[in-house]
Amino acid sequence: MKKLINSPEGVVKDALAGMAAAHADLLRVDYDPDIIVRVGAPIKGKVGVISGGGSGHEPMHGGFVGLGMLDAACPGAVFTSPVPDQMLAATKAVDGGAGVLHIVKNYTGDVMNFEMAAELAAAEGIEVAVVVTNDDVAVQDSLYTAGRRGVGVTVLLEKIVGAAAERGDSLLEVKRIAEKVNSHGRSMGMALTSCTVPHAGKPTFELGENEMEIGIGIHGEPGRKRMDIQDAASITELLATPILDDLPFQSGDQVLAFVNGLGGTPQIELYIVYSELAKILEQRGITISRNLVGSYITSLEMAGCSITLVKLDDELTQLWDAPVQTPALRWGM
Amino acid sequence: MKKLINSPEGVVKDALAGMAAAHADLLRVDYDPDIIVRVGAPIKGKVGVISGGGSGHEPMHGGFVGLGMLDAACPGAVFTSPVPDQMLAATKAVDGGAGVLHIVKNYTGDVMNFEMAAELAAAEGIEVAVVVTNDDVAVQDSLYTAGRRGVGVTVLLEKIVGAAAERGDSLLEVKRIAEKVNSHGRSMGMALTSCTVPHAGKPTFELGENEMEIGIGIHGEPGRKRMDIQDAASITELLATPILDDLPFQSGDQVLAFVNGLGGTPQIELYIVYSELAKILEQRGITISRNLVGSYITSLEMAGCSITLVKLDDELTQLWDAPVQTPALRWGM
Amino acid sequence: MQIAADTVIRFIEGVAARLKQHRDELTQLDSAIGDADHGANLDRGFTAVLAKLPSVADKDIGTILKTTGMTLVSTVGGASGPLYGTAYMRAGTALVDRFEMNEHDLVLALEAALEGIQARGKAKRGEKTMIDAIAPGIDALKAALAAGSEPREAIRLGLAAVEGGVQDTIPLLATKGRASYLGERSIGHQDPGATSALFMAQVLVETLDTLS
Amino acid sequence: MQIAADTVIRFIEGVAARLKQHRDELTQLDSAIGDADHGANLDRGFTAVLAKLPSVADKDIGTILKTTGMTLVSTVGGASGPLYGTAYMRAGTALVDRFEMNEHDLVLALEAALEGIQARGKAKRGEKTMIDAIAPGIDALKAALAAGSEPREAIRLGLAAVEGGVQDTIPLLATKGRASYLGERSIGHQDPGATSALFMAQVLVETLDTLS
Ligand SMILES: Nc1ncnc2c1ncn2[C@@H]1O[C@H](COP(=O)(O)OP(=O)(O)O)[C@@H](O)[C@H]1O
Ligand SMILES: Nc1ncnc2c1ncn2[C@@H]1O[C@H](COP(=O)(O)OP(=O)(O)O)[C@@H](O)[C@H]1O
Ligand SMILES: [Mg+2]
Ligand SMILES: [Mg+2]
Ligand SMILES: [Mg+2]
Ligand SMILES: [Mg+2]
Repeated sequence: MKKLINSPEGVVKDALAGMAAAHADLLRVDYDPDIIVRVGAPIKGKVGVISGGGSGHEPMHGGFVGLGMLDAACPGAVFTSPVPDQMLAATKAVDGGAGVLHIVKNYTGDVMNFEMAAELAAAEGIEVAVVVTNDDVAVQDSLYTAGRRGVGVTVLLEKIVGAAAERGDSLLEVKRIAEKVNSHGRSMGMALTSCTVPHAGKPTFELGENEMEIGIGIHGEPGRKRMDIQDAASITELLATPILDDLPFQSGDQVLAFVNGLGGTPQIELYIVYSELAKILEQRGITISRNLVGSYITSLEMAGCSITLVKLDDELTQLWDAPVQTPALRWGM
Repeated sequence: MKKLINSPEGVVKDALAGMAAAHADLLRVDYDPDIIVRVGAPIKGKVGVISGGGSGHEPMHGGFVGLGMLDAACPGAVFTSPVPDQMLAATKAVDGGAGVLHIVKNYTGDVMNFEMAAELAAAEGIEVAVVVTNDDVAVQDSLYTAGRRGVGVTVLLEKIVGAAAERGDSLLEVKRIAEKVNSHGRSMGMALTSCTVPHAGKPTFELGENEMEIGIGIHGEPGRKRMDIQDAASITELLATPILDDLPFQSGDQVLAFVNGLGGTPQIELYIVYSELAKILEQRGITISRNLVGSYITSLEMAGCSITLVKLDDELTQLWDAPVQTPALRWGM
Repeated sequence: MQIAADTVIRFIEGVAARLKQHRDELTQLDSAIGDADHGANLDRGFTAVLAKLPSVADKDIGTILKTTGMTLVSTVGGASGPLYGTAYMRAGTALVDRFEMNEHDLVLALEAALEGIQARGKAKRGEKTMIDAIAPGIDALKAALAAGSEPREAIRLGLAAVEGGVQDTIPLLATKGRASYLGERSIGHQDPGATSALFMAQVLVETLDTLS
Repeated sequence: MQIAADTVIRFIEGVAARLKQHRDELTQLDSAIGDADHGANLDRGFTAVLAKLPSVADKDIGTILKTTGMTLVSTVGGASGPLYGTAYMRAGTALVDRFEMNEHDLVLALEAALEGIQARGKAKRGEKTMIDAIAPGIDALKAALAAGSEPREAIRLGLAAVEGGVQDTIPLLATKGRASYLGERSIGHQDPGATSALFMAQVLVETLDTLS
């Protein structure tokens, strides 16, 4: 295992120390329980927005703490949901009296740990609302399973919902918008290589010289199928088609298109995928009215990409365009 | 070779198409010769600032085209200096009558191609000034050699100098500031893995399971020495010490600290390196007054990092803080 | 059979040691159908529990188990943190203020633990989770006691059923937890959570075997 | 020896084919002490030159060579683009308006080419570059002609000197170009640019050999 780390045990704390040192203007880091909190939190009268999840997906979530996005983030161990103590501490740290939204990615562990935290927060008299993202079309959705995973939509949702909270929307309203983004968004990913969990010390799965995994998640979980590698146009088609068929997206739709790198894929390749995606959407009469191309929800050093599409209307577009000032996303100010 | 590309031949054009599609609000792409030009260029009375180099270092340079940074970028083939036709076309496209600055990284090919372009531009009556960055302390500098390479300082210089041009500084003044940034900056990098040039199809060099290269450039050139891998603290020390000794940086200095990923290294590891760097500088009494942590000057999918330090004074700090709006760097507006 | 509070402490110490020893094995199993953290998760949790044990050394069994559960909840994370955490907390609630218990109390505590896991995780048998190890074990233990087996013998039969349950997870298609994302590809792999439950059961039997 | 414009065309076509054929070999050499693009660079450039050749098919040697050089400058990039581009342009300038040349003109053109490379790249002999292949070749060719050798023989002696020069780059420490960044580690590797110069020299000799 070759990584720029001091020890598998130290990864999360050391990275948090780096974030704290680099972004003191935007956020502070508390330890035990570990949380990343926006400077100036809690903001009186503003709905607090928090999220969290295992580490290893940076910049998500800590890199999205700041004006117009998250008020706090809870980083778990690598690929491990944070513990309720973290979400409780974050909830308290950002509660400005208007309630707190928990943005949870749909994984059994995340859902349960956030649930316990919400119970504890409620017991302390803080109003908590929850949105669970579940946008990954690689996973079959059913009442009898754990359901679809939350992936790329989470990033876009945190931005949009953060803007709603920033302009003063109520908790009910913020939750409505969160649910709208989630229901309007779908994602799918693929990997060219596995990642290596620091504690495990070796790749989670082995891929042949010529193979790729389709339908991968963001935790190095193996995907739905393994195939021979193809060119960028074919791979983009493989990812975009199930997304477009699932919602379904239709001719005339405006979308926010997000091409995401998984951590080990350079920007030049993401632009190639974006170019192919733009062609596919144009053929279907779908307009990309906003886009994001970069590595924002990653899986350690995994090479690969994911595509996320969110159907936009005026409300969501306006919230997407609103100012944001975080380590990883910054515009409008 | 596993990459998200359509073909080795198509890499640069396909990525340019993606950039053009994703960033139509900031830039346009012209083909044959390939250049990326800021929307609204040329700006009358403003010094034009252009740069260029081989592709494979994204977001550098194309991702830095926009308000407050570059007016145009010239992308060569992967790891190959662009041709004079590109720099000539870019120079003409951005010349607003106040002259054009060429930012050139010190590589034989880049220097010669930019030189030929400057001769051609001069023949067409455009005033051109040149700054050559050469900040890589891994390379011994001497009158009798090709000299030090230009690496990380280039990114910071483009931002600072772009701000000077944006506020209306003259070509002479812009060039003075450019030379100041270059002379105040030093870098050094290391690799955990090689990269694979698309045309070559296999890794430029082979590193053992347990090895790293110290003093690597950004073109997959082998470094100065190969060593057993060490922890992040030791690696940071190995990179920072020669930088700090070279200028030399001194107790009481304020610096802009830049921890850069080489393309295949995720953000979580860069923050760990940044945390170690902050400790080392603190021990030496050097204050990090500004920082940048991310993958901005890359070497395809190479895993590894580089560290750049630029000594700041009020002038440079103010220019660093000035608004910038490009695909890759954006703040202040 | 009389089980005292210090036996429970030894059981928990034993679990911590056993899980540390098998950490990489659990992580390996979790690599195949999960995210390669189950071993690290439980090791981190039980290491924290070990540090807490001195503070409950002279407390009742309920307090010991509840402290264990709360510490797991606060340090493990992931799916197994809330599940095992709830399990130990519920078992503790079933044994509140008790400094000694017998085999029937043990059954009640194990049933409470399983109910806690099911309440938290909403899974039932046959979904390829730790439940598929724990539930058959409790069934076998209860059946043996009802049939008049010696406690020690009944507990060994319970362990055999846990072992069988773990084996039986291999052909199952996962429908809960992270392994469910693999669909058909989850078939043919042993569930990591069921395996960690087996380690706990082994330590339980071994600890009780040392009682005179 | 009379060399006509169409022979020059055939020479350039031959160079394009030879470089394409040895593309990966050049890239391999450039991987060891550079950035793994020398083969791709020259192949891209000479492929573009091939496309331009029809437009100068009936032109003088100077125009053919200058067009070749300008096309290389416009399509190769890197270090080799300006260097080979300048070389061909200077050779063309030395042969402007000529539809035929002899071995002495060839020497003048080669000298002009080398001067162009040195003016552009500021390197001298012994720095582990293409100069270390070209310069000894020109020296040997001139010496042989001065000593009264037949042109064909002199040219072959020149080629042998180029081959020797390429071999001699192996033990050199690079002080110019990208290989210089390796310091001592550049020692022991053959220079890619010297090798591509050798391919051009081989094609030159082979093309002239076909002349009756
Ligand atoms: N809903 C559930 N009910 C019961 N057990 C579950 C459930 N979901 C997952 N598990 C158990 O948790 C184990 C995985 O734990 P762990 O790897 O620590 O968490 P995570 O899946 O969050 O990484 C699985 O092997 C399975 O036995
Ligand atoms: N200053 C120089 N003078 C002469 N030849 C040089 C010089 N610098 C580099 N070269 C030649 O160029 C070759 C490399 O060409 P190429 O790989 O195409 O360019 P780059 O080094 O820019 O990638 C070297 O092998 C060397 O022979
Ligand atoms: Mg996990
Ligand atoms: Mg090159
Ligand atoms: Mg797991
Ligand atoms: Mg090269």
